[in-house]
Amino acid sequence: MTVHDESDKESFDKEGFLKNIQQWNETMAIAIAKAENIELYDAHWELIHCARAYFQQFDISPEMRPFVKWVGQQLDKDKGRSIYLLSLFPQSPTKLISKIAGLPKPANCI
Amino acid sequence: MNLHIIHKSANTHQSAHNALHLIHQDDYIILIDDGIYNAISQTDISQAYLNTAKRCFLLNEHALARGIENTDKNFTHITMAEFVELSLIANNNISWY
Amino acid sequence: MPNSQTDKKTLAIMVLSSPHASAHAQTALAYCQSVLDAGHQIYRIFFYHEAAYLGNTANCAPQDEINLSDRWQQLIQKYDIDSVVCIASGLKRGMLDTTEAKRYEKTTASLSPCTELSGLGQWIDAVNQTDQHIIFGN
Amino acid sequence: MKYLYLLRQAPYQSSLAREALDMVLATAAFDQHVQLLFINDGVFQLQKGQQADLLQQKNIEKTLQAFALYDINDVYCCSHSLQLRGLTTDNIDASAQVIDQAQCQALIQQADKVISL
Repeated sequence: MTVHDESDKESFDKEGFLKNIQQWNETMAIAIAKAENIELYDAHWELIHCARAYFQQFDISPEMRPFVKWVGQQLDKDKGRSIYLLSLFPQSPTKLISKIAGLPKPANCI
Repeated sequence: MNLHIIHKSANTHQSAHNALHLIHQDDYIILIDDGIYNAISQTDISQAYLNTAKRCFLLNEHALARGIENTDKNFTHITMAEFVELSLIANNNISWY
Repeated sequence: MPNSQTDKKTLAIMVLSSPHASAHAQTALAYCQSVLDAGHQIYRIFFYHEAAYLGNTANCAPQDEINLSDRWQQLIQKYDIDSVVCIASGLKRGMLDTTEAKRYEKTTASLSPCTELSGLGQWIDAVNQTDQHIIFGN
Repeated sequence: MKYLYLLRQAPYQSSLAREALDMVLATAAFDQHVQLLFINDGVFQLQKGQQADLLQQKNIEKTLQAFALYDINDVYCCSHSLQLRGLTTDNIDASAQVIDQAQCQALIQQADKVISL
């Protein structure tokens, strides 16, 4: 499931990425996460805001290793581990977090 | 030995001059594309290359294509096949474009 | 690693120039042909930045001018060379394969099937695996 | 493998400076040892106070701040290039170490792979 319903077609592309990332808000984040079968708790929100801050700060999308380090610095050393990110955002954490946090769609570059 | 590959004319591109700063006394240079114009004899840039690099080459077919014959005799004219071999014996190829 | 039995070497090649912006894409092509003629091996060609356009199948050259994209694609096919158009460079410039065309909801796949879209990791791998690398600029 | 990138492009004239940085970050992400030498107009990438949003572009200065997260710690800047462009160490990012011609050449000599962009 990617597109949420008919009315969302304008806002989201076929893969469920926000077309215009300026439009992002927390309600949208909840909807995107739901489409990915993730219910957002505080621990998720913390990482979502962390990813948005990363993007703001460096003008690049988060990649696994530097982002893990960043999370460790910004939140808590114990959270700066890839296993922790994987437990909350399975399979491909930075891609999923970027999607939910309204960051640019990765170009599959790495 | 590093091979500095100079692609642009010093008359229009600073990169042709910039290379000089990083050319080590053991390095070679080769002029290709519009870099060929930098080999014309009695120009400041041709002398600067000859004074800086251990050996200076130019790609013969690129000189012929441009009708350039008045190159400084201290530049060795080589073929594309020889350029390939030169680039393969270098520690690194450093391109200036 | 260098092959000590022969003096044949492996190369990673990066091209940055589009077919028309400078002569460098043509020089690079002649260089590659010469590498192969000498019996050396091209491990991978990585088209980055403006060179993404060299993967284009849609350009039409007048009959009395060389079609550089075609020439590159012919060389790649003839020698079965591994070649990659950087996916980020390619997407920005409209070089899409069928998967990406679908993904971005575009009607045309303009990229030649003889090359593939992939990431910079393919370039780093190529530089790591080969005896030598060379960049043809823009 | 020790990579040395020669970063020669001014930040906003073409997309090459940005794409060069993408390559740098990818190299580091693949666990290679990365060294950077900002030289020629590339030193303008280190200029403080960039407001690239005025050009609707991504800010190179901001991206340089991510180097530490990628374990890129060997960042050098050519003193000659600064001097020719009327810049001093006060104008540029503090993480860059300013080095002279002999040191620039030595960097090249000791690198396994030199990539000139």
